[in-house]
Amino acid sequence: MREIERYRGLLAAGRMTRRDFVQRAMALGATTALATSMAGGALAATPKKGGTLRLGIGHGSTSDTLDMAATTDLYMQVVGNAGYNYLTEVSNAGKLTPELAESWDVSPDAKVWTFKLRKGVEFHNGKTMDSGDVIASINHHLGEDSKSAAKAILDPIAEVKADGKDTVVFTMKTGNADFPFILSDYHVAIMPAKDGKLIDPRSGIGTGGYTIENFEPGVRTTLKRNPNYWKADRAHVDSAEVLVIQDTTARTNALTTGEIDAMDKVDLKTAHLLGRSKKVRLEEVSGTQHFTFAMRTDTAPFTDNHVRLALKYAIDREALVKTILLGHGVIGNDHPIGRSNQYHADDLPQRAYDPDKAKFHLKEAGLSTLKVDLSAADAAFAGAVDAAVLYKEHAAKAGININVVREPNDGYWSNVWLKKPFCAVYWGGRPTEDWMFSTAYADGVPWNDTYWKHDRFNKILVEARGELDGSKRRGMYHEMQKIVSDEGGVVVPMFANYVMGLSNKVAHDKLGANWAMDGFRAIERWWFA
Amino acid sequence: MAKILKMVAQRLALGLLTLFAVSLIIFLGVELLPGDFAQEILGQSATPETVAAFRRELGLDLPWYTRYFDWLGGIFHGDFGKSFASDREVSELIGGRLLNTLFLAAVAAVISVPIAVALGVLAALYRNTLFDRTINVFTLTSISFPDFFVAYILILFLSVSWNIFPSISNVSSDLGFWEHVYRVILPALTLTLVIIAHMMRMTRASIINLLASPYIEMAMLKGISRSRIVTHHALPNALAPIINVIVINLAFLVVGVVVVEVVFVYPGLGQLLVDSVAKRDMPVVQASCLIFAATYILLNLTADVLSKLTNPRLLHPK
Amino acid sequence: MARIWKLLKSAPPTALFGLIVIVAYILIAIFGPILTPYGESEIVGTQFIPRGEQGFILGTDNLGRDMLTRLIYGARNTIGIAFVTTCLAFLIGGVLGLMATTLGGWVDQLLGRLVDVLMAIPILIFALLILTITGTSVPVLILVIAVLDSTRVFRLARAVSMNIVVLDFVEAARLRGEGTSWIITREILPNALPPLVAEFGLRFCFVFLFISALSFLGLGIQPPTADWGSMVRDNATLITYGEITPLMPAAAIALLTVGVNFVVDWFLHKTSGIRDDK
Amino acid sequence: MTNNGGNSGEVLLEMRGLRIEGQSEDQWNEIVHGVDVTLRRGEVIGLIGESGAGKSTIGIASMGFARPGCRITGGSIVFDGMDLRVASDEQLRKLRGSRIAYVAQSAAAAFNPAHKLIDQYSETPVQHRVKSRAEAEKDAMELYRRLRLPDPENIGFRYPHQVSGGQLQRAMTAMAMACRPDLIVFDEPTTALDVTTQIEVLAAIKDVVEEFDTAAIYITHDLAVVAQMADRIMVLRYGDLVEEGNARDMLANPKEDYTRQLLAVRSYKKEEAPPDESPVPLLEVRNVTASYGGRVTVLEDVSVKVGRGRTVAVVGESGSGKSTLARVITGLLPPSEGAVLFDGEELPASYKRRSRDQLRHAQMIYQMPDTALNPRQKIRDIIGRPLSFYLGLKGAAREKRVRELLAMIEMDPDEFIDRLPGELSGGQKQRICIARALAAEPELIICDEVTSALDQLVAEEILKLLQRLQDELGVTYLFITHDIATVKAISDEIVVMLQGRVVDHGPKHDILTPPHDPYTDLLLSSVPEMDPDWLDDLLADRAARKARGEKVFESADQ
Repeated sequence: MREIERYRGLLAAGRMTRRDFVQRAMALGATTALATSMAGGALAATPKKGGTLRLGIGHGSTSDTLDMAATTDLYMQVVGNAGYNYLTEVSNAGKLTPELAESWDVSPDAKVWTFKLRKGVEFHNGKTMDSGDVIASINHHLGEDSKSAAKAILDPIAEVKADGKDTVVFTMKTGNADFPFILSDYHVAIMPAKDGKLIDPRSGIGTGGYTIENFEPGVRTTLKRNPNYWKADRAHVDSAEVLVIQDTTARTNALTTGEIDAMDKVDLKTAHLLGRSKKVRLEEVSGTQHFTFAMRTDTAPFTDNHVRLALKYAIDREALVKTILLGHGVIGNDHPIGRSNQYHADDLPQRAYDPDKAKFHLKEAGLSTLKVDLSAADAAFAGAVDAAVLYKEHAAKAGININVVREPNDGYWSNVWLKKPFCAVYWGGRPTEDWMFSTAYADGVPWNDTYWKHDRFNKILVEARGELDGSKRRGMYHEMQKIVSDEGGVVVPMFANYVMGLSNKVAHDKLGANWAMDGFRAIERWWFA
Repeated sequence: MAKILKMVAQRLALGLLTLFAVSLIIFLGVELLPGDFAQEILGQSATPETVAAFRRELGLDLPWYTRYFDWLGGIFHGDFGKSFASDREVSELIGGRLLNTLFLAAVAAVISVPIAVALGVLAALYRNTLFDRTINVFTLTSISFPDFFVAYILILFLSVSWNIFPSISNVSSDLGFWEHVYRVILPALTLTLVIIAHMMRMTRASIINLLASPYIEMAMLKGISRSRIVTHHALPNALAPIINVIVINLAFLVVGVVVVEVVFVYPGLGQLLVDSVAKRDMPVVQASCLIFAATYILLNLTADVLSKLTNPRLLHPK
Repeated sequence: MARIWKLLKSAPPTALFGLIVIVAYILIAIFGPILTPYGESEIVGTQFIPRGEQGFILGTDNLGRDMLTRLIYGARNTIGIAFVTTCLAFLIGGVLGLMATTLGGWVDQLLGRLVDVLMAIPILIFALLILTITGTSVPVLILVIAVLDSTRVFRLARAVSMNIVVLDFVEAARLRGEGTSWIITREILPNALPPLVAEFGLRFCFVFLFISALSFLGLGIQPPTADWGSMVRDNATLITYGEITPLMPAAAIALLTVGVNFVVDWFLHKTSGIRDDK
Repeated sequence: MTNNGGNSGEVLLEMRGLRIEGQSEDQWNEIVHGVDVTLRRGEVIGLIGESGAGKSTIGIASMGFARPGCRITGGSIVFDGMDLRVASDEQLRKLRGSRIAYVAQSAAAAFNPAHKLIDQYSETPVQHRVKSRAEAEKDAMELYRRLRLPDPENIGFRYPHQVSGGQLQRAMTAMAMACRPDLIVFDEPTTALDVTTQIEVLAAIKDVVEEFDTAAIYITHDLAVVAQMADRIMVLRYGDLVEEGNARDMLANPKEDYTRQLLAVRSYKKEEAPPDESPVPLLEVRNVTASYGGRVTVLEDVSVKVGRGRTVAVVGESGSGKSTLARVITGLLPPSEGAVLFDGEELPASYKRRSRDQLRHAQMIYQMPDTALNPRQKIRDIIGRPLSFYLGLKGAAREKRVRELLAMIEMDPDEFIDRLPGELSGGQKQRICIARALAAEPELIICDEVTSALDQLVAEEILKLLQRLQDELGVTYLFITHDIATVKAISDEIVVMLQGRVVDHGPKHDILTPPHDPYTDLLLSSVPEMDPDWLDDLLADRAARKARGEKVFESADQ
């Protein structure tokens, strides 16, 4: 089955056709029906116009606002991607494509980025988008008092200025080859400047395919097609309704009874049952979402790489994918780069469950047994506690005694993560290698949850950022993945698929794998068959 | 009448005092929550700077008593403050939700109260018959199920299998009245099943209790028909306990529906409160709790007044 | 023994049913570890083995743990915790309620007001609030529910003992010069016991359901401890597909509460005629 | 009402071999064992007996009715040619209220508190379609007037709680009369009333029954009352007929022992104790004024002295404050003014501040032995507690003393020491209460209506026991009672109370011998006597005195 998982990854990442997948899966013994359902639903057909798309999202809260700077979960991400546009967009094939920016140029040191803006794009309020709006939208995330979650990723911007109405020039503090990727981040929505200076972040006015008609935080958002939308081949449905349905059962019921047309976060335990329904189909993509067990490399016994390796060999990744993700995911290789990423190191040998090797490394570390506390809570990721319990069972065979400490869900991110020496962590992942590494693996960054410090790694990281040659970068990122895998403080047992449930009435092109719900873009990309 | 007015005034004053105590308890409760509220709202993406900025903006750097009395002062001017999390007026946040909750409670009450009282009367009238026993077993069973279980069973049959009612109560203010009712019918039925047993049994018990009283025997020996005895002699005297149990259950309908709201994704006050507790959105928690407490107090007061009004001794003093 | 036998023979079928259920549950709870083939959270096979296959009578769950084992341990944990909680609630509420009536005056007033305030705050919300403050652990769970529930016990204990405290034998004890503790423990308590015992049954059911509601909201007994409430929650989605086995815990909850309710119903009829109050 | 007596007239009601079973502890036991009752038109029959005799059950069976927990299992009930045992529910319903009516013991409980008197009156005729509502109301006022209710035009528009007990009982008699039934069942209609009120109700019932020539079954435990009302008397005991006969004949010449006992019940008199010579009385209540909650004054300037070794009876009707006096003495109700002195020494006002010894010296026995004993304690513990509490007795010594006390109250220690109060009869319970009081070795025992909840024969036994104990132990009694017979039987001195004041007091002989204080006179003269003509004579006498312009103290119930 491992092969099939791998093919699914490839299919999802757009590197294999659906037909190839089905053929290969069948060659591996899967039935046609299984293979077809694994491949996901309707790929490519001519989009039709009309209808109301109703989405049930398992996130959202009464404290949500239309300010994308404060957005943390899928609900506002989906709403935001319908209402707003960004300078760049990650396409469903995982490629960076222009959106409000028509094109861009970069200086050889990757420090100065010049963006040409699309002309004649109108905001919902009728104003025509220009460089002033872009600068105001960027500035919303910068500055002393900004509460924006994007503050950290936009921090390398030294200066942003207009070059006429249709050109914006960014000057970076250090070179960054991936900067256009960063501008596709869901926080960095382009909104109209007020009085030419600031934006009104809660106005909900953007250039997106849909205008926000009614916004009830924690309940629903209704959206209506923007008649002046500049994209001709997008925004097929007339209107959309995005409902907050936190309860999995309620969401599933709503989908099966036709109350909604699509949902995210399918309950994995019952996914096979949902798949049986004639009116509903499962869709899944494998992206960058991954779960980790982070060891603080500054704290004994994790200071010793042999101990870390012992723990890495002492986990049965296949079992975890099978049990925790119920097969809806792929195994990880102890680094955070997903298969859909541009520079994923396919050639890096997969680390397997090997109690003997674990024992060996334990011995190398001068230990005969090892006893460690592993903190977990389901707030880390769904099934984290179960995963920890499984890990405990696996590690026991290698003479490692893992004591699973159940932490309270509430306050997990403030009290456990970054504090406890060994804990379960969820990562949504990042679209680029640099972004991912510099968020959590570079020395001294706030979210370096392994407190890991590796000179060679840090050196290549900076170099690769400023390197514009793709093949050179590939080599660098491969090396970094190997370093993290062999010497890092993180156990990455699995990458979880985004598993969605769709009504058979809903059609779409290939699904974007970068985020859930077609890279957040379900509303403007999907249509009714 | 003056006596009753005096009692109402006294109870209202006491109620206000209770509300004050409730607000203080809740305030201190939230104050003791570990972790920072700003941190909680910003989630995983919080950095020390953003947290600090947020705290400053919300005035969380002030001592708790200053904030409490500021807040309390605002209440007296009808100002419930602004939500920490969404920066919206609390009253605006709560208003629509409260209406939804009351609407659901009203629909559930309209279904359950008449059925409960009628069943209770019938069971009392035909007590120890098969009918009585069946009703008894049925109601006992229905209160024994966890409410989410009842809800799911209802969804399974009435929504998934037969597709009569929607499985989620997706309501908005622009719906017509009957459409609104239609969409809340499943949660209302769930609540009905949960509370009906209690009301029905109480009605039955009160009436049976009364049926043993000398004036019922007297009425029987006067040759009054069974039905007239129940409606004319037992029911008027059983009103006080029945009203009491109805009110207790109404209070439950308003404040105890969190689980049902979650299952049916109904945008009521309960869900808001649960969200706000998790987010430590203190102004919303405070205001919702005050509303719940006020509802409870007012309903109890109503029950007391109604019991007094149905008691001829108090209505017609010597 | 003969008296008990006679009593049982006079019990209605519903009460007998309830008694059998309760006894069975207690036995299962006590002898759980002997009855179960596996450990509480031991993974014994692949996940979701169907009922009856590979020797798993009820199949295995999402982690490959034996459902039957989990169910039996669930009885232990859920019943045990609900029982301890109810006992604690009765200890607190009962003692304070009896003190309020026996001492009367300002003690009664103060406790009465305090309970009024606590009761005005919806119990589920209050529990959520406190459990979020302290984090969910079994002792905290027990303490929180017990304290909240004790307000209801207080009310009942007070109401019941109110009727007893005015009786002549209590007055006789007072006039004899007996102290408060004697009056509470020897004079009032034995006579307040029947309604309190009945209430114990009802409150036990309530606590039981309440814990499962909390579990449903994610704040009850936490995994990997087997608990029926969270087992229902974990498998709730299956209801949509008409799958029965994972709903066994819900049936187990319902069966026990039905049983207790039946017995309490009968008990109330036996002792004090009719009383029906939540 | 003797005009229609005797054996003339047509038979209205005939019950033959009536058997009734009652349910206790899920078992059916026969409580009436084949009783025959024959009643002719216009005849009044008295059913008399102690509790458990089945008199009320039989009376109510004449309507074809059995209370919940009872069932008629044998015999026939034929009313005016109709067999009520085979009649349908609907036939019975039509009969009840219209042809056979019922007057209950407690009118306060038997009137529905939610409706006005006249509404309840009208219900019967209107529901039975005998009269229209307007006719019924007019008729009601007429009957109210005949039953000598005050303000007959308006009293019907009051609610039951707005009307006094005696008036309610008469209103209920009026209600029973509403359809002019052939037969009325009076079920102890005056038992719950004060003695002075009872006279009025008895007279009213007697008048109206005679006037409409209604047949009646009059149920009571008081032979003297039934003597006034009935043409014929049936004495019942344990569900069997003991003796039946013409009222006058039976009173003059009872045939059965049991009937003779009942007749003799009021004849017990103790020998008067020698006066107390000591200058300081054992107990002195000095100018006590007391109120509940500082509002309603229930005792006003009351002074009572109780000499050592004597029995002082405090007598009064309900509301006289006699029980409040007991509460003041025991310290349960601290007086607002005045003091209680024990052996010349002032006691703290509240029992809470009295010393253990002070508490020990004054013990109390209660009216209701059912509630005075903790139902969850065994006799050994009930009697043993004061022994260990006051006297520090333990183990074998305590056991021995408990047994002595049981023997003293004439109960077999081996049989009773391990029992619970629920396994005792009413009289036995009261004996245990006495033993408990004695266990404290008190000097004073306050007896609060100790016999009023007991059957007459049992009550007499208790009085004799108390007297014997006084003779043996020299204990002093303060007797609180409403029953003149008890006062006559046991007291050395009498204190008469009315509305919170002492209106008369002195040695028994002085009080009971004319001339009386007017209220004492009313009280004494109102006690029914066995003479069937007593009521008629008394009423005639009172009317005559009124006509002469003498001041006659009247019951508050008028």
